[in-house]
Amino acid sequence: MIGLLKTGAGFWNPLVWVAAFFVTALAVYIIRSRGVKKYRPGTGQTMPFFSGNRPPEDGIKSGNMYWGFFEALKRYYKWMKRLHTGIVNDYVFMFVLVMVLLMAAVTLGGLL
Amino acid sequence: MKRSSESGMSVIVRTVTCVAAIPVIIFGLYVIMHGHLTPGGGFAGGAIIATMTALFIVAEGGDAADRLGRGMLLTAESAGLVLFALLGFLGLRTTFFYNFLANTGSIFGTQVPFGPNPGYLNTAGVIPLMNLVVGLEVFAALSLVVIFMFSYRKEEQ
Amino acid sequence: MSFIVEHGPALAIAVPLMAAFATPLISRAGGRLRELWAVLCLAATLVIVVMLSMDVLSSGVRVYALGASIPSLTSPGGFPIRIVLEVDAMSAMMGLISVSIALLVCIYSTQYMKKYQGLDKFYALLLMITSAMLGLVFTGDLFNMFVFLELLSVSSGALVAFYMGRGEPAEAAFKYVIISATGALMVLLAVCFLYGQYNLLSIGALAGVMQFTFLDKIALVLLVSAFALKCGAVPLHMWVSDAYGEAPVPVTAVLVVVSQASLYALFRVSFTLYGAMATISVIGWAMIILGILSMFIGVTLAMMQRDIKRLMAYHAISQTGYMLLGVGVGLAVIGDVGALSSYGMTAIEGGLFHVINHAMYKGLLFLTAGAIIYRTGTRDLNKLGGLAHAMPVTTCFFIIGMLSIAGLPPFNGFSSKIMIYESVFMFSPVLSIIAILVSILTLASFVKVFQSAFLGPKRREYKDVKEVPVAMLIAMGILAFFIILFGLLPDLAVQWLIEPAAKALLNQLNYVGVIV
Amino acid sequence: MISLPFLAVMVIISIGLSAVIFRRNLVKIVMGTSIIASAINLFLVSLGYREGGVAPIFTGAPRLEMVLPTPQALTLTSIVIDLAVTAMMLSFAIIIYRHYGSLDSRKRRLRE
Repeated sequence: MIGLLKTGAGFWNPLVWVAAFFVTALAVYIIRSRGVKKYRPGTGQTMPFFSGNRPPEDGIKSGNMYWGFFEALKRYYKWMKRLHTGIVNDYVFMFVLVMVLLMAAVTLGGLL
Repeated sequence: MKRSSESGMSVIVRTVTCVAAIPVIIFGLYVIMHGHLTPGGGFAGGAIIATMTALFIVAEGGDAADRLGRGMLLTAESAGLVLFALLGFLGLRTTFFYNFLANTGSIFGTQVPFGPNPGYLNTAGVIPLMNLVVGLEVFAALSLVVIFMFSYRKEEQ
Repeated sequence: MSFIVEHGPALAIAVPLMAAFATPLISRAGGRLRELWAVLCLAATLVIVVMLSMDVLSSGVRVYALGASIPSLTSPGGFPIRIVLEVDAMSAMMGLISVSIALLVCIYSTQYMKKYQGLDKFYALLLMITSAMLGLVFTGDLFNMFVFLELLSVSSGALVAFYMGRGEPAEAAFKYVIISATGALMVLLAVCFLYGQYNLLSIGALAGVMQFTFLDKIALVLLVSAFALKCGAVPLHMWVSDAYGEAPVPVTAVLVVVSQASLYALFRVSFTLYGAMATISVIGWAMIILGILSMFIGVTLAMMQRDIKRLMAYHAISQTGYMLLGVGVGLAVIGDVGALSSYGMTAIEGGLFHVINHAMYKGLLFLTAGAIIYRTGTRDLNKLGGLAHAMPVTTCFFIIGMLSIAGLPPFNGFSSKIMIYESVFMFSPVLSIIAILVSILTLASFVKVFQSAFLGPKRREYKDVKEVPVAMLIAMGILAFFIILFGLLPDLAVQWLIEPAAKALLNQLNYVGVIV
Repeated sequence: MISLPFLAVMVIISIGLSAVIFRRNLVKIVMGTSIIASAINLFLVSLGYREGGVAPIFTGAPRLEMVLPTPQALTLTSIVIDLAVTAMMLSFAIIIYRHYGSLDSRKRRLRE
């Protein structure tokens, strides 16, 4: 069968998926066309929903997004910023460190 | 201090540079041409000749870097590289980089006699030709490196 | 026809190299001619590589001894002394992807780079990168690998610093070249260790006589860490964001493939050269750990970026993690025949399939980022907005790339990711869950890019923005077409390209047998 | 296997690596990579050396013992590559100095 990809545990067939997608899209379209007809552009109905307030004038900036995510992982990001110094010496130091760790791993792996 | 960087060094240094130029270039050419017989070759010889460019700029001052013909050097660099690759392509009838001139009797094509010898120049096929074009390329490229580095220094002042 | 196939390995390297050397001379005759020359030479290289790959896939490994009296004479007098090029299915796959991306990028840059000075050097270096990539993936000789690695870092380092008007590109290039030089010197040191013991340089011959002494293990560590450095695995990734972020956009798209070529070298060394070592699974585990770290740290750092190119650079790191994870799982179980046949093989295939897919969708995403920069002149996501009104086609291409990198069906990213997920799940469920989580975070961060660059009302400062020129659209369109094609027919790609490549990696004796 | 040249090579490589990791001046970092390259070249040449061997260019050699030619070819190649890389790194250092007026690697600009 064309498009059938065996993945060891199961399979994946994009063509079947596309067919299913179109069937679902058709169903969605039918359900949507039976919906309420009171939609009017230009009124409050088309305003973006923004926590009950008017959205800011020039749109939402990318810096505003995922605030909660960054707030929750604040300590992780602080640590990451400390590691990423941008100094070329540290880059080479990391390289030497990885070499040493890998050497230790390979030597220990040989003993076990 | 300012004098040495702008308008070059003293008359003695400049004269000696001019005198030294001839033996240095001849020695460089010797190293290039004998690349297949003695240690050295295209890279070493080209670098020796390019030393002369650096010496010239140091002696004559930063302005001299602008007086050297960059366009010609750029052409020489590319031409050397293209000729080198072309020599590789010419061997394609058998394999890439095949030494198609060796032992054919034509130019650089004499067979090397067995045993110790004083070194026959007319041997080794395409290798001397490659040394020649590589020498041209290395001379031009290293001269350009020196020239461009000097011109940076000048703009900064 | 048979002439080209017979001399294919050498021609594929020599044609772009020759073209690179001739570019400064040809550009004297005019800019248009130079661009035509570069595109035509890359197209010719692509034709050569395609013909060579078809031959390799149908009739097995092809060797080429440079300067020999017949191309297949690799060991005159029974001693493998010649410089040998060796192309198996894995090399052919990597060669195909490198040349195709280079060609598309060249078409793209005929428009994108038009307004800059010094284009003869740009095209010469682009061709030289292509040649060096092909050399790296086609070579059968460890020292040659070092030479091509250095050629690669010199030529791409020079291109990273192409914008000389500012200081940041030079700084990024300085870091890149220092890092690459140190890594390549470690490769050379490893080559010294191996040569000192066996007096051999050819990979195939070395693999045949390898004793796995302590010095060999040091050499393995040096090689693996140097190639991991070059492919940008965390914690050796810091140069990636600098170099990718500051390079011109077409160069960035090529740099992605350059990292893939180093990834190839990593796989080649650990599978073909050291595949018979008893403790090779340690390296497999090291790859898994590097992969997991790359995936997670790459994507979390990408989420906080404001510069669109740095963001995509961190995603490149994160996607490299998937390939390392997939192939690492295969390498970790290489001694266990049952595990290898039940999921190890699929994991390797998934990792290699992801290499191809990554090159395509990452190339597309960088090119769309280039389209944004070309029209608006800024890389800052906070300043962008509302571009979908003016650039609908670019927006479509961006959506395709975004869905593909996030692993949403039916695009190609999903096909390779599901192979990785399912096979890694049988190895260790936790790793698979992390991989799925990283996919979600990838989607989240690209939604952020999409929202802030394309959605929203039309901005006043971008009212003159138009769709990008045709040459750029063609390059992006071809990539988008192949993304959808590989997404809809993944089985054909796996059957014709990936499975032979994975088998070539695993079947060490095939590679060795041709040399000795 | 372990003899004086090899120990010397390892010491020189460590000196070069420590220069790359701990020196702040960009030119000194470049010097560090050059030192590593020279050490590896020394390693290659000492690998090919055979006690009492003759140069490998004779057709009717007085003795059969010859110095290995391959490492010398490798050394030449690696010297050429090192020259190109060093010239390039120094050019970048020049550009950085022109733009920032400093060669300190810790006065960093790119980070995170």
